[in-house]
Parts: sequence; C-alpha cells; structure tokens
Amino acid sequence: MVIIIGLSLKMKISAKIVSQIYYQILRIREIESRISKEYTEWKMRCPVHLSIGQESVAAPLSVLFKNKKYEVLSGHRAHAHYLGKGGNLFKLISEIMGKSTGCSGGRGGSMHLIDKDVGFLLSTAIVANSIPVAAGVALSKKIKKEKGLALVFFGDGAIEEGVFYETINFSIIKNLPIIFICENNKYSVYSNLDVRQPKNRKIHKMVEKIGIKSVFSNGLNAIEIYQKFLYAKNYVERKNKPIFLEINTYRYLEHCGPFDDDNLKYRPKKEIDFWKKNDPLTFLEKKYDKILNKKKINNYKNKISNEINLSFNKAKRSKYPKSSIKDKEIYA
Amino acid sequence: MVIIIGLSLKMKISAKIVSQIYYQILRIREIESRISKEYTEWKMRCPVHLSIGQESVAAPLSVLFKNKKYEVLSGHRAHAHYLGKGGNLFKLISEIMGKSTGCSGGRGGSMHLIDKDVGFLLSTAIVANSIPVAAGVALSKKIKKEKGLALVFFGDGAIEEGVFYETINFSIIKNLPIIFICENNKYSVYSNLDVRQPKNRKIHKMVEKIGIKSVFSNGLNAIEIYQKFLYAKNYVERKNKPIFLEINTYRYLEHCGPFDDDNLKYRPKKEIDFWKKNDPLTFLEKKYDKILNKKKINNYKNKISNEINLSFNKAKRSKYPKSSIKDKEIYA
Amino acid sequence: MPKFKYITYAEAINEALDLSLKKDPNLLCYGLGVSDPKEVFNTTKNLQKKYSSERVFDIPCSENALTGVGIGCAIKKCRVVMTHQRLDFSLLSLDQIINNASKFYYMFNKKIRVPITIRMIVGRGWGQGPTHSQSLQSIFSHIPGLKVVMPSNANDAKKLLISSIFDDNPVIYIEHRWLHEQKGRVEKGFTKKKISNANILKRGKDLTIVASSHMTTEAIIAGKILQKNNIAAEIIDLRSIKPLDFKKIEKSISKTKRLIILDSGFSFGSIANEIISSVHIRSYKLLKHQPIKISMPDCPVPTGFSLTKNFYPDYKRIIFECEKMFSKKISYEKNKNQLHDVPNKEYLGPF
Amino acid sequence: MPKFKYITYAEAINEALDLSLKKDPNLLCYGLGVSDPKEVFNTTKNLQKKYSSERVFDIPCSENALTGVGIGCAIKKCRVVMTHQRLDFSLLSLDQIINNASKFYYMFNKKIRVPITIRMIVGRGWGQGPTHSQSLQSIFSHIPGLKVVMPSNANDAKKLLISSIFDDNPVIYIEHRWLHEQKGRVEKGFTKKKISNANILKRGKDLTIVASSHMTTEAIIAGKILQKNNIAAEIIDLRSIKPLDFKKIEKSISKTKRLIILDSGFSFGSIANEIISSVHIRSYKLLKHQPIKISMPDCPVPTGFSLTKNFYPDYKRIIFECEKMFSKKISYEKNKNQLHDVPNKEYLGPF
Ligand SMILES: Cc1ncc(C[n+]2csc(CCOP(=O)(O)OP(=O)(O)O)c2C)c(N)n1
Ligand SMILES: Cc1ncc(C[n+]2csc(CCOP(=O)(O)OP(=O)(O)O)c2C)c(N)n1
Ligand SMILES: [Mg+2]
Ligand SMILES: [Mg+2]
Repeated sequence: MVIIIGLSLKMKISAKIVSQIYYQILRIREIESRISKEYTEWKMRCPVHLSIGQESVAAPLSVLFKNKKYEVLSGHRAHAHYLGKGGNLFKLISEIMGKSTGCSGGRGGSMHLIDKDVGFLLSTAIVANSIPVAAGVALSKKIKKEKGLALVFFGDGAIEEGVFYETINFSIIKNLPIIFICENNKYSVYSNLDVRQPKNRKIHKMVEKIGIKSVFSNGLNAIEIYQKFLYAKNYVERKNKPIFLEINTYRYLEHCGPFDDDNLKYRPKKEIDFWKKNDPLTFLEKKYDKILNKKKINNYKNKISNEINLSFNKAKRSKYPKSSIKDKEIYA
Repeated sequence: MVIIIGLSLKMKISAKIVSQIYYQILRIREIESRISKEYTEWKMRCPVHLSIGQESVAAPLSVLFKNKKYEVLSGHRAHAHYLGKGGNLFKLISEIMGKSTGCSGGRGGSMHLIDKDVGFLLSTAIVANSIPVAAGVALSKKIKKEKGLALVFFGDGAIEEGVFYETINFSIIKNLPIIFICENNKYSVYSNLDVRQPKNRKIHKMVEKIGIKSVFSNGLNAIEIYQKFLYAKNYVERKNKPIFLEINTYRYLEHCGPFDDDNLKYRPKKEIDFWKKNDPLTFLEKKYDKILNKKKINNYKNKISNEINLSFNKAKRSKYPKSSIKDKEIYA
Repeated sequence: MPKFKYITYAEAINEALDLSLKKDPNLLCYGLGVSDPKEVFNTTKNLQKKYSSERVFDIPCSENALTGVGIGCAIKKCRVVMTHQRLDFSLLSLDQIINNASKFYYMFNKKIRVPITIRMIVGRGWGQGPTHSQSLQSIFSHIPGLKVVMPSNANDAKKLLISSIFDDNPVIYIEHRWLHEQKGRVEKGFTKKKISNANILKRGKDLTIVASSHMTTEAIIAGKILQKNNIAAEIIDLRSIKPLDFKKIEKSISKTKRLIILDSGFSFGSIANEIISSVHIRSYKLLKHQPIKISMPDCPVPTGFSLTKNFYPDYKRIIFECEKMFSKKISYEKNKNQLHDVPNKEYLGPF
Repeated sequence: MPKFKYITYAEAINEALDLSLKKDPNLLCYGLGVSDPKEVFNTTKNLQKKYSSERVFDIPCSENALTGVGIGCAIKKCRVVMTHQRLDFSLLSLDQIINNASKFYYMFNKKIRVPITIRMIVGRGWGQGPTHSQSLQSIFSHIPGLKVVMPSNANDAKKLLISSIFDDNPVIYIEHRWLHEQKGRVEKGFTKKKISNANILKRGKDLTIVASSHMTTEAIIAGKILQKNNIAAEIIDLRSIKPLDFKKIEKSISKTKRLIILDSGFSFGSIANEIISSVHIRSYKLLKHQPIKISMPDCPVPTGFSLTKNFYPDYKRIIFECEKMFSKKISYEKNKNQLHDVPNKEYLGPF
C-alpha cells in the first residue's frame, strides 16, 4: 500500500476546525492580555514571556494534539503551548503567582511549566536546552513502542545553539517520532536575525539539508499553520521519521514583561504595523466571516472571560507554598 | 574591477608544484611510518593519531600557506598539519617523546602541538574544540588588519559537535578570513559515518546551506586537493569571506596507536584495498611519471631519511624536562 | 578636581570598559545584548557607538563557540571581554573555559597567553529561579589556570575589571545583579587593583567575618549591629576567590580567634570550606570557637515569592550565629517590612 | 555453588550493565564506542549483541545533545546509562547536567524524575595529559540534585552501578582507568549497594585515612607499611562523594583523633576540604594533630613521561606525612623500579 501524504492547502477545512482554532487563539490572547494587565499589580513576581501575536502557532495543539500520547515540550515562552495543549489555566496563573496550587507548586514559575496529565511534559528557561530532551522523549516512545509523538517548540534564537544541530542529526539517525517547531519571530530579545544569522537565510531550507524533512508555514494564516501541523503529524505517524516546521510569526509585546516596548525602537514601526494589521484574529474573522460571526465571537469572549475570572480569582485566593530544602525535596 | 575566481581543474600545474606536493606527502608518510615503527620501543609514551593515508590533505600547506600570516590550527590528528606547515621535525619527535626540546616542552604531547614561529598556532585533543578558536584567530586578524587567514583542520566526527555549526554561522556573519577543512575519513575511532550521520549526506552540501561557500575535493588526487586549496585561498583573500572545504580521505592505521587494526574488521576489506590501491604516492607517480622519476624519488627518500635519522637521534639524546607546578608555570 | 566620583556599580563597570576600550585598540567586548537598548543593565552603555560595531557587538545565541572565538582572539593578543547576562548560560561553554582557556598557558609551555575576561551576572529575586541565579564560583575556582573575582562595590568593580582585562590569564569576573544599582565612591581614571588582595572593610578584634560580592552587604549590616552590641567584627571582603588572599584571613583570625564565612554558593563544596579547611590545616588549634559557614542551602533556588523568603542567608543569620558564639542576646531593630525579592524599593521586575 | 567470583573491575561493570539490561527492558545504554571492537575497555562487551542495537548503541560526537536525550528518556521512565570514555568530554554537556538533570525533580515539584547514570572514566598515565585525565568530582558534587559515586574495587563497581542505574536521580558514576584491570571478589547476581555508605576497608585506632576510587589503592599500601611500623590506620573508602557518609568519618576520628584525606581532584576546592571543614565545624577540638590533605596539585596534568613522575600523590606521600604526624621514622622497602605511568606491567599504551 502506498501512503500518500499530500500537502494541499486547498484541502477543505470544516467550520468546526476554523472555530476551534479561532477560539483557542482568542483564548490565549485574552489570557495573556490579562496577565499583562494584572502584572502591574506586581503580584506575579517572576519573569514572563508573553505570546501575544504568536498564538496561532500554539492553537493547533488543541485540535490535533490533545491526546496525551502527543507530548509537548517548550522553552521560556511557553504559556501558549501549555494552554493549547489543554494545560489548566488556574494552575498556570497560580504558578506565575508562586502559589502552591501552581502546576510546578510555585517552584518553577512561568518558565518551568509542567502538566503531565495533559501531555505537557515540561518547559525550560535555557535557550534550546529542552530540544534534546524532547528527542529523548521521542526515543523513549520508540523503545516502549508507545503511540504518538513528541513536539518541541523553540524560537529562532535556539537555531543558533549547537545542541539544535546535534539533536536534529540524532533524530534523523534514529528515525525519532518528533516534530520540531521553530517559532521564528525574527528577534532574540532585542536582537534582529540580521546580527545573528546570515542574511536571507531560510531556516527551514538550511535544516532540510541536515537531512530532515522540513516544512514552512506562513504565520499570518492560522489555518495554514493548522494544515502544516496536520501534514507534519501524518508524516511522522506514517513514515516514522522526524520533521521540522518553521513558522514565521511576531511578538507584540516586549521580550520579557507585561508592556509593549515600541518606544525602544529596535523594531521598525512598519514591521510592527504590518503584523498587527494582519493579526491572526482579524485575518480569520475576515476570511471566515460566515463561520465566525459577531454572536459566536461574543459567546466565545464571554466564555473565556468567565474562565479567566474564575481562574485568576481562585489563584489569588490560593496559598503560598512553604519552603522546604529537605533532602527528600531534592532527591527522588 | 570584477575578480574572477575560477575553479578549473584543467589549470596547468607546474612540475615544481607536483614535486613539492609529492615530496611533502612522502615526507609525512616516512615520518609517520618511523613513528609507528619506533613506537613499539615504548619510549613515545603518549597517544598518537597517525596520518598515514591522509598526507595529501596537509601537503598543500607547504606550498600555499608557508607564510606565517597563514595560521593553522588542528585537532588530535595533527602531525601532518604541523609538518606541512613547516613545523620542526625534531621538536615534534621530542614532544612525542616527552622531552624538554619538544615544541610544547613535553607538556602537551602529540595532541597539543604548537609552533608559533611557523604559524602553527595550536592543536587540541577535544573533538571540534579548536574550531571556534580558529575563528577567533581569524577575527583577530580582521581587527588588527593583519594579512593572511586562518586554517583549521578537523575530522568528520567534528561535524557532529554543535560548536561546529555555531562557529560556521558566526564566521559568515562576521565575514571571517578562514578556511575550514574537514578531513572526511569516514570514521570516528571505530564508528562508521553510517551510525553517526544520515545516510547519503554530503557534508559540504549541508554546510553550504548554512550560508558558507563550500567546496569538495576528491582526496585520491593530491593535485586536485592542492587546486581546491588554491581556490579557497583566493576566495578568502579576495572576497573576504570564509570557506569550507571537504576532502575525502582514508586512514591506513588504527585510530590511535602505531599498528594497523584490520584484524578488528570494523572496516570492509574492499574499502581498505580500494584506498591503498589508490594511494596518493602511487597515484602521483603514475600520473606524473615524467616529473617523478625513480632518481628523483630516491633523492627525496634519502633526503627525508637523513632528516628523520637526525631528528630522532637528537630527540632521543635530549633531556626530559623537570616538573614544576609553581604558580608562574600556570599563570602568565 | 576631585579624584573620586559617586556612581553605581553598573556605571563603574561601564567606565572600566570604556577606559579599557580606549586604552587598547584591539580590545573586543561582546555578548548577548551588549548593544541592545538595555545594554546589559547599562554596563555596556554607549560603547558600541563610541568604539564601533567591529569591537563592541551583539552575538548569536552560541555561548560555546563565542567563548572559543574569544580564546582565539586572546591568544593573538586581541583581549576580549565577553558577557553572560546570567552565569547559568556560561555552563554551555565549560569545555572552552576548562579544556582550553585554563590550560593553554601551561600545556603549551608558556608560549601563548589567554587574556580573556568572562563577565557573568548572578541573578537573584523576582522569580529568577533555579536556572537564572546560580553562583558557581566554586566550579571555576577549582580549575587551575583560571582566576575568579567577585567585586562587592563600585570602586572594586571598576578597578578589578580593568585589572582582569589587562591580566594575561583567563579571568572569570562575577557580578551580582543586586549590586548594579548600588552607588559608591569610585576613583577616577584608568586605575587597577591587584587581583589577589582581599580588602578589610572594617577593623575589629572580636570576630572575623569573611564575605564577597553581594554577601558583603549583609556582613556590613551585621557588623554595625554587632558593634552596637559591643562586638567588634573585622570584615574581610575577598574580592578575588582565586587567587585567595588567605594570609589576610589568617592574620585576622590570629587576632580575633573567631571566624564566620559567608558564601553565596551552594554549601557542599563551597569556597567557605576551602577557607575553613585551610585554617584547620595550618593552625588547627587557633580558634576559640568552631568556624561558622553561612552559605546557600544545597537546594536548587526556587522561583516562587514565598519560597525565596528566608532562602538566602542574610545579616540576621549572622546575628543568630553570633548569639550562639558569644552566648549573649543581641538586640537590633528588625528591618521595616521591605520585600525580600528586590534589591531596593524602586526595583520592579521582571528582569 | 560459591556466591562470589573473582573478576576485574571492567568485568564487574559489564556484569552490572548486563544484569540491569536484563532486569529492565526499557533500560538504554549508549555512548561513544559502546558497540565498537574495544567496547569501552570491555565494560560494554557483548551487550549490543545481547540486547540489540535499539537499546545499546554507539552515538555521534554530540555529548551535549545525547545527555539531553538521556534526560528525556529518563523522565519517561526509560532509564539510561551514558558513557564518556574520558570525564573531560562531559564538560560539553554541563548545561544539560546542571541546568536540567540536577534540577528537574525539585523545580517541577517532584512530578518527574531523572534516572540517568552518566559513566565517566578518569584517565591517567601514558601521556593522557591535561584534557584526558581530569578528576572533577568536586564540580559535580557541588550541584544539588546530583549524586556522585566513585567505586574503588570490582565488587563496589558492580553493586554501585546497579544501584546508580536503579536510583531515581541523576548519578555521576566515576571510574578510574587504572582500576579496570584490577581483579576482585565480586558477589554474584543482581545485587545493590546503598549509595551513601562509606566502607571501612581496614580497622585501626591510630589514624583515619579517607580515600576513594584509585586513591584507596595507595591508602591500602600505606596502611600495610604503617601496620608494620606499629601504626594502626583505619582506612575509609568513601564510595560515594555525594551523599557523603560523614558520620562514618566522624566516628572513626573520634577514636583515632588523626585524619589524612586523599583526593584525586585538584587541591583548591577539593572534596577533601569539604570533609576537613565539616570536621572543624562540628568538632573543632577533636583532632590531636592538624588534618592532612593529600590531593592533586593545582596544576593542569602534564603529558610527558618525566613530568608525571611524582605528580600524582601516592603511598609514599602518606608515609611522609605520617612520619611528621607521629614524629617517627617509618621504614619500608621502596617499590622495585616499576614505571610510574602504567597501572601494571602488562599495560602498553597508547590508550
Ligand atoms: C543559553 C541561554 N542564553 C541566553 C539566554 C537569555 N535569553 C532568554 S530568552 C532569549 C531569546 C531567545 O530568542 P528566541 O529563541 O528567538 O525566542 P523568543 O524569545 O523570540 O521567543 C535569550 C537570549 C538564555 N535563557 N539561555
Ligand atoms: C568531545 C570529545 N569526544 C570524544 C573524544 C574521543 N575521540 C578522540 S578522537 C575521536 C574521533 C573523532 O573522529 P574524527 O573527527 O572523524 O577524526 P579522525 O580521528 O577520523 O581523524 C574521538 C571520538 C574526544 N577527544 N573529544
Ligand atoms: Mg525569536
Ligand atoms: Mg574521521
């Protein structure tokens, strides 16, 4: 039997999927915005790297990879992936607030999230260092003949760390079931790709030459992203090989923290405007106006707003953990 | 003015150059063979990684890069590069014997060679870790507006270390004057490329996609290697950009030590035979029989044999260094 | 004209870099963020503008290669100052630091030198957490061939940085994020301070307190409280961890016969042990009371607000130990309820 | 059937791996050379053949990624044993070991465990030189969350390796190249030894000698010589550096009142200091004589034959210190002129 894994963007998309994707983008947007707003009460005392603008990269998780057999790992900018994967909002907010009800018991903070129950394996704060860990997760699935695959999210900066290449190489040799997702927002902190990588480099083309199947998705269109993820999923599950996915996207706020930092002028106004004009939510609203009508959107907003209010309030009322430095906390 | 850097292999090669290249290959071969022979007196008490079979990669150094402004760095298998660059044979043998007259005073051994006077900057024993150091040397030349360029030699195993990619990336961004030379002998210790890198990967093609000019040379033909080096030199000096050169080659003896290890059978007999049949010396003797006649070769052999005898004898008579662990030996 | 000015630790570092870049036209200064709008907490302010992007530049996220590049420059007599915004990021480059930089001078028989300075900033507070707040001076000072300095105030920060840069050895220069905004009286001009000279911050006859970097801040507070309670503590600021000025410590304890060491590193294998062990080996009967080691617990640093409370040793710990040591109650006003996870009131996260 | 057999340290390791691979079908064993003809000095002999190349395999030269891969497997309950033919190569992977493996259990609130064992072999002799012979247990044991074991004999090598593999924490398992060929009486079967239990190799009332790994070999020789000279040394083999069995040391010195510590690491910041410091802090008046630290000098290890002579501390150093400690001449036959850079006569380089 020949398996054909087509990558046709003309594939028919159901209204349900459009709605689901839209809903998830909206949800992540609203949650991150609320974090941004409440941050200035200075009660969330840990660094936060918000994903506003980049939500559509995470949204397909909620449709395609909800099952626990799909295991997600991420880096410092992980809220969206955690939420997309079905992570619990209350536990996320608790964690950022340092409460005992946090997904990492307040020990990890925004950059160290975990929720094994939904297959969100972990996120780490050192650029690129969860990439090989994800490959290990994929390897363990092969060894244990588990179904599913591993997904790991990282930025364009991570492409500059040697461990990225080492991991891609190894994943090819071992045919690991893993999707590598590079969320290319063109910046590492305040530094443009130009000072960090060769001009005109196409990351996915370079990566392809290492020997791994590589796919690019236009990040302006959340449905295209969804389709590329679907393709990637089919590719890995049917071919038993790893795949690399580059998605270009844009962060609206500052690298770390709750504000926008357009005043610092490290990003051209034209560039910012371009991305905001093509915001994923507006894009979908326009393109699928039949599906995404006012009423539906308002319903979504209400539902999300309720979820947010409940979670934030509960998190605020939750207790701080007590410190323990006993050996049994440090050694298993 | 348009500068054309041609890469025509039909370029006319002078008899002088053929002779020089042949001489250097022969010289390195004879020296390494003598080391191999005398090693079993167990007086050279340090690991040695011999270059027998791979000499033609180093030979062009003696013709094209003799000047001190060309600065060479290498790894664990460095004798050939040291010799090709004009390093002193007596100092090399002394170093391997641990004598105070060694190029590193007996402190470094075979894997840590240095001879600044001839522009052999250093070799190190950790796979790939002299690669970024070489890029730093190239950067310093740019800063100080020095002429020349840096050359760094490493194996196919080094391609697997992340630092290699990091360095290539940086050298492109900064337009560093450097030639990266990958001596691809298909093995890392006993491990075939197959268990370490994707099947059918062409290293130079992968590296090219990182964004650096890349060139491949057939390692069977020492004159082609010479020509590719010449091309690389012109490229770097005229374009002020880095270049990557892959040369396929073959090691005749064991990875580390004086013997052959064909009995271990980790390399197919056919493969070994193929390379030995196409030995660089025989290849040149056949192809340039007019230039390389018996008499000339005998002259060369005598000259080299004299050099070797003198150097070995002098090294044997040389003193061992005294140990000092005083602070002034460790801190400059 | 006054010989001093009153500037912050960050400004002092900036001045040291500025003067050094001016002095040595081949000096390079690079690291993630050195030319970005925040300029590494202002420590690299204006340097790129002044000295060009050839010499002062931002880098890719490639800590390992860029350390090797720095070593390559250094052996060619282009000195280098490389910066890590957090010490933790330098762990990616330990092969270069340990297998190359620290060993070249000795193993190449003194034929090359590696004048590279690696700035590492230790984070603290505001949820820096386990991977943004490690103070690993122990690891670096264990390696022969490296020097390790940890300035505690603006004047030392400036002079020790200039000395580090113009030292012909690899120097690990460890800053503390909570010191950057502290002001101090700083000598003007291109001035150095010998690496290996501890500094007596306060004289006293009853007790020797050894500290370094941000820990000296706590030692000073404790010193004042103790003084009011008729205990005269001598406070020694190590300045450099390696070489370690053991002589000055020995001299002090032969007078005070009592020793407390503050260490910002994890307890097991901390430099505090090196000092206590040396005291024990060289004059094992000298002390009237067992030496006290006050260090970070052997536990990853948690992120949450409540968890870091009482996690870091502070002046109260010193007082507590002194109460036992001198068998007396020591009275002091508890600090007004300042938040424990910020260096000062003006500080708002997240960085 | 006898319960013991007489095999080498390398064979004991091989047996531990074999039994563990059999016990746990998800256990992986990989590293450079594990399936090559030399099979890591025979320690991984036949394992690939027996357990397939899925579970036992050679890797690319990518120490950093493969450590991360091991961590990823481990959190998914696939235990991993990774091997470095030299400890020095592990320096490429310290970000994974320190920022990830050591911290996951605590920072993720005990929700994941990292049962990875990283074997590291310390080289010595035959020109191993500065980058193939470092014994950096100090660095690893400074990090909370890691365990560090250093077996000194075949039986411990086997039992501690099994324990390390089935421990739910990251364990750094440090072997010494010169022990691989040493034979010992090894218990048969799948047996473990608790990590954190030091071992009293010899009882004595006059002096406590603490050692670990290959250094115990020297301690044993010295112990015999001392015995003949009427000095009864108690020899403690640490077995694990972290956790450290300080209780056993304390008990011994409260009897002997004298302490010598052998450490194969560089002196400054060595674990010997941790022990001496703990003794000083907990019972600073106990010893009748100052404690003695015998360690490697603070100097990169040179390569040349003549330079490594007298570079490594040996039993003669112990005797020398004891002569001072007990103020008496100790007589012993000097060893026949055996070469100092090989573990035994059969050994011929270069590896
Ligand atoms: C090894 C390491 N170096 C530097 C940092 C500091 N840092 C945190 S996030 C970041 C930017 C990374 O950029 P990218 O990977 O593109 O992710 P983005 O923030 O754009 O999502 C940097 C440099 C770090 N955490 N780890
Ligand atoms: C980081 C590191 N890992 C492993 C080793 C052990 N080692 C020494 S040489 C070598 C082989 C490297 O192969 P390659 O780069 O192809 O060079 P070749 O020996 O073939 O010339 C290895 C793995 C090392 N020295 N450093
Ligand atoms: Mg980015
Ligand atoms: Mg090779």
